[in-house]
Amino acid sequence: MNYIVPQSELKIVGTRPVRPDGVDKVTGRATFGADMTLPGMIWGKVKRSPHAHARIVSIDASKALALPGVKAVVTAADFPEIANEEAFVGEGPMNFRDLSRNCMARDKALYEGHAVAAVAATSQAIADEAIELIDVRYEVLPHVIDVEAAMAPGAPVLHEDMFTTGVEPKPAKPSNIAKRVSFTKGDVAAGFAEADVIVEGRYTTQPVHQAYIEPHACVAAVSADGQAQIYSSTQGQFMVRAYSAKVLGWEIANLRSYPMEIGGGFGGKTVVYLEPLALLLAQKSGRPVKMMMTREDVFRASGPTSGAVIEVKIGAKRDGAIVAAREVLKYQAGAFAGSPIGPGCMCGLALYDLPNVEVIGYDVVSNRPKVAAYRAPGAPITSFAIESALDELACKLNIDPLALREMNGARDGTKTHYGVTHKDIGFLSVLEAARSHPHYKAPLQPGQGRGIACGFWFNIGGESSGAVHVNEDGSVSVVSGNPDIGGSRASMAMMAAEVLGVPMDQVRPIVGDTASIGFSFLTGGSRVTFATGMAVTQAAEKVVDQLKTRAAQIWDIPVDAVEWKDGKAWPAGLNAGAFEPLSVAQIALKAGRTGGPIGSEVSLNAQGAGAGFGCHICDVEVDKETGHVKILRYTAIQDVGKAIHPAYVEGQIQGGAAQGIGWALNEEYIYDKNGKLENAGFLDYRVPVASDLPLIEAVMVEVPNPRHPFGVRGVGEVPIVPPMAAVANAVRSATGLRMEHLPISPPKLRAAVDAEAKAG
Amino acid sequence: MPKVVFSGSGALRFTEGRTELEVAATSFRKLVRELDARFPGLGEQVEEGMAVAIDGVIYQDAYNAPLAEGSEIVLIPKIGGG
Amino acid sequence: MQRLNYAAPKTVNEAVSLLAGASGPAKLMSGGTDLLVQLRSGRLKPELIVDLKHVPGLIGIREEAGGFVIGASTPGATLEAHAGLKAAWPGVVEAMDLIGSEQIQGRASLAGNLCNASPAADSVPAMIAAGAVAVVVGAKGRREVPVEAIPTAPGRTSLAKDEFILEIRLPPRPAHSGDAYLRFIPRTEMDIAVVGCGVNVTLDAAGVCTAARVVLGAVAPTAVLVPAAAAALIGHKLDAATLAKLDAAAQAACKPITDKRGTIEYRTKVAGVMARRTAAIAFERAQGRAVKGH
Amino acid sequence: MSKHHVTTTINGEAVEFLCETQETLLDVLRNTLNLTGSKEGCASGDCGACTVIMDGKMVCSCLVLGVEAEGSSVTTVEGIADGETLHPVQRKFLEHAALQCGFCTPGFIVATKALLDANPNPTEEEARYWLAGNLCRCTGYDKIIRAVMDAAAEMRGEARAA
Repeated sequence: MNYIVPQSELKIVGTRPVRPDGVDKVTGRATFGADMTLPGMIWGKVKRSPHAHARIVSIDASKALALPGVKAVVTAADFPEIANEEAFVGEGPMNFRDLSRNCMARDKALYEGHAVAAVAATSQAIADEAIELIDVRYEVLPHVIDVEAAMAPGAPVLHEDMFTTGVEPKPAKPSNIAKRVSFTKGDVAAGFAEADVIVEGRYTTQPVHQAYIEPHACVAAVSADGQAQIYSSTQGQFMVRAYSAKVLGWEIANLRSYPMEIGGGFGGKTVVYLEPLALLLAQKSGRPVKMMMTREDVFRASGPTSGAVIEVKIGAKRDGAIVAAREVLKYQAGAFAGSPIGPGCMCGLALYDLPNVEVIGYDVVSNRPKVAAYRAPGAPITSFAIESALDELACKLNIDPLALREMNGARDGTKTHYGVTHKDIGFLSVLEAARSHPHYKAPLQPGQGRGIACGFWFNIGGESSGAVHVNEDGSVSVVSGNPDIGGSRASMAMMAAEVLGVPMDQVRPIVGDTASIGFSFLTGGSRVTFATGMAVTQAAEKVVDQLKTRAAQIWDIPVDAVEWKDGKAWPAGLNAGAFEPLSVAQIALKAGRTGGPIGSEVSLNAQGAGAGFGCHICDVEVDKETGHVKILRYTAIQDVGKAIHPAYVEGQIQGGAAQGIGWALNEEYIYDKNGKLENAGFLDYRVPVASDLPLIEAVMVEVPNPRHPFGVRGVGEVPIVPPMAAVANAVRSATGLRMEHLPISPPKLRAAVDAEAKAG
Repeated sequence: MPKVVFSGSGALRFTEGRTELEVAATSFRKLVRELDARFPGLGEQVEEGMAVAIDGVIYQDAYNAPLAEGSEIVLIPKIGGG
Repeated sequence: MQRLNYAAPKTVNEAVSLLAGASGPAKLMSGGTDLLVQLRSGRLKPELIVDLKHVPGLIGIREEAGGFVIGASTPGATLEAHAGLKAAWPGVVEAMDLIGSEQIQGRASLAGNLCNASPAADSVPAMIAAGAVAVVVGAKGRREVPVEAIPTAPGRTSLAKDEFILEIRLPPRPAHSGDAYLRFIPRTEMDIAVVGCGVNVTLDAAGVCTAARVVLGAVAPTAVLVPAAAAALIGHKLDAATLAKLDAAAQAACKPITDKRGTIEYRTKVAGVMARRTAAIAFERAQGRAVKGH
Repeated sequence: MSKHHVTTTINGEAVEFLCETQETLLDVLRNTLNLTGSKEGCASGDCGACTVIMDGKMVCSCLVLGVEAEGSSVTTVEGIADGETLHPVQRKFLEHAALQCGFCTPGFIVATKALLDANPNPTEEEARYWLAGNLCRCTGYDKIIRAVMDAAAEMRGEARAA
């Protein structure tokens, strides 16, 4: 069934109802991970390494265990040793040895804040005291923080068994370069030889944290027979179950994982940190255990995304046609391999129709927390470099930056450098919307500047389950397997209500635990409204079929003589008008007599998520004396496919843009010379506050994705891709200064102003 | 026959420099087995770490995806997301 | 486990004897906005917290002999709401108001900000510029101390173990005078000052400066009174040449450090910028024009 | 010295509790009184998720000792609605989709109520500065500010603003 065509007939999809979980969230009743309490519960805390890189010589917990109130201590010795291989558990590839060692350091602590032990005690104060009493002896090792320093010969090596993959012959010596990846299209040397104009740049970005306001938290309980429950704030209850079971060596069936309300994730809650520790402490102590990260723990030991060095070279003809592009990307992975270098290599240039491309990427470990996914992982970094370089090219060619993108922009049939041919994309529609937006033509005052930049993200589908049940009174329950991180319960209920033809408030959506609904890949990659929405839509369609069958039984007519319209069964064909239509409630009343409960669960693996494109327009005012950049006006235009709940689509776009503005101007990880993080808190890790930002206008361009019943494309990732370059290009427009290094913090910008003045 | 395009180093390191290959396969699963037979290790690489685009549509998991005469199949790194 | 005790004395004498009699380290609390953060981080491990807010006179603002007397624990929100104080000493009130969020303003106080002894404390340069005096009480009685003599180094004050600040006194306002405080932060709110500057000037009828105090924050271990910057102003109107001299004098007085919030070079240059901008506001106010500070 | 015995008023009800000195008001609200609407996002006064109104002043409950609540009157997010009837600020947050994950929302609701009690007709800039101590990572603040301005207009008895 396809609902795209009769758009005008949509009654619920595309409207802006109050979200079903809203009242609990404005009254303080919503239950997040840290709000959970179980009878007999005690408190777990983590002891963390004070060193960036150190061999763990010994851990003596005897004094802690002797402290009254301490119920259990765990260290790496309590976890099974896991082989160094990527395993497949339905969540995609994951190196569980690395995951295990990230949850609890074994042999070596690889970054400041790396967990080395955990305790459970009857009060938080006792647990804190016990942490102090655990005696860990370290042999401090030389450390390395920055990506190019980590790649240099002679750098301290984190993993003696890391030999760069993707290079021939296989290196003889271990290094911090986990892998090299590359993509080529055409002949890049020949392309540059034809170019009239070439721009080159070396861009750097700093690691930034997802900075969700809710710190990680969970409560675990384990029965004597090994059956366990875990309640946590996570982007995937099935991920928590699978990862925890793997790290602990437990059977998945023994673990039931409950998703609590989640206070933001943005990719940062797609792995486990505390859950395996809490489960083990609960098992050892025989008591339910609650664990919460402090804000400092969150910064030191979870997230962030990669910092990177990106070298870009782009060549074009005089008229603006790009003939060649070369990009080298060096991404920090943190302490274990696995930066988003793959998408990094693909996304930056995916927006353009380019004949000759070479992209080389490196995944590099150093003594920092292991990176986690963060909105369009890898894409914002590469796009900062590419979109800045394109701005330089536009300046050099004296071409309008939007025109340069219009001329070279990808369209249906464009073959990307990674081989995929674009299909059903809306990039040119987005550019057209940008050109016709009043913002693009609005006058600027002296000292102000305007920048534009674009962004791309694949969006993903994947495994999802959704169930629709008609209750005895005709109300409808919708169960999905995906934590609701930004309003997905509303969109699930809306799609189900649309298919059923019933009012939204007749549908109650919930997020099921791992025993209540079929497997669902985690909430991430902007996949839930697309993939889980597809499962819910299909389940609702099956329910409609059942309702028609039941009505046919009640009327004693053939089922193909029943029509479903406006939430009611209608006799059709020869029987038209013969019976009064039956509502869902009327059919539900007779469910027992017509075959039993009415409901359906659909599990699927959704393919064909439509890619998304965005174009952002940013105006700034620069105080050249202080280097302060004020964002004056911001417009974010994006192809959203079909907006199910437009207000929450706008919210995704506005929120992504705001995070990108933070990334552009102030957010960064700052380390001291000992490899210790100096700004592990919201005071000095400076996310945008309300007074930093203007209203952010979100413009939704709707180019439906033909592979989704309502035309949905993922929307949450794209909006964080363009802002860094949009801001940098606006600063360039205001000052003439090309800021190649993020963040564009006041000291850096003032130094650039002074350097230019000095150079004359 | 469907045509497989090897664009990135993820696949190219198995294919001895080949960038394209025509494979007589009617489903993606058959294609993976065929590839693994031709280039040992590539099948596992595709299964564990790669997504696939068939005529421009990206599939994260595509065992059952039908392949048509002339389909273009591109192997790319698997994509996650925030 | 070491138990942390708490006392909320009801009189000055009770507070002094609690402090004098404490067997271990004791900490005074007004709003607690710095203290609680330091307790939680483990940076401070006192055995006793003495909550001063219940001591009579510690909260409240009164006018006395043409000046203002501000109870040491009076929260910023109360200063902000006091029209008379705001009209007379807008720089001091604005400096206090810049500390943290509205939530912090519900608790944080001038004396707390002073005794936390952060070099970047916003209210301190403004108080010093204003010529504010701290009334200190202790076992040996009562003494009046210029505000600039309270902090001695980051996190350290000149107060004895049994002493605390009872109130802050702001002097009477001469005619044709005005004050201002500006700071530079990377965001628009919620940051610690990278550089702060308080300026207090008196002009003659012609607009020529007759008296000035210029104070910089966050560019040295404590807030610094810069007589050379004041000298650049005295005898002049605020013309371009005067501003240039003021800028140079402010920069010359800086002895900053490079840290996560700014570099030596940046802080020094921005100190000059802040001095110019703050002086401009103070001069406007001294000439009777209401000017928005920050 | 044993635990402190504290008598206070929370959301209009007389409440007694025991606490250690180092327990914050937020700890007491969440762990002792099961009022988990106030959230801990930073425990350093930087995020505002724990905002409550104490004796008429908006404060971060993570920066108040539980023992300081003696004799005071505290309003938490649980006390903003009038029984089943949502406060206009709560209603406007819902209507404007001014929340995504909802974790910062209790702090914003309390802070917005305090703003409109103090200043019924704030400019957008005043609202943004008043709320600068409340971090939201999901929304980019746009819809929050629209909800605040609309709630203010409604509470002033004006027609819908935006």
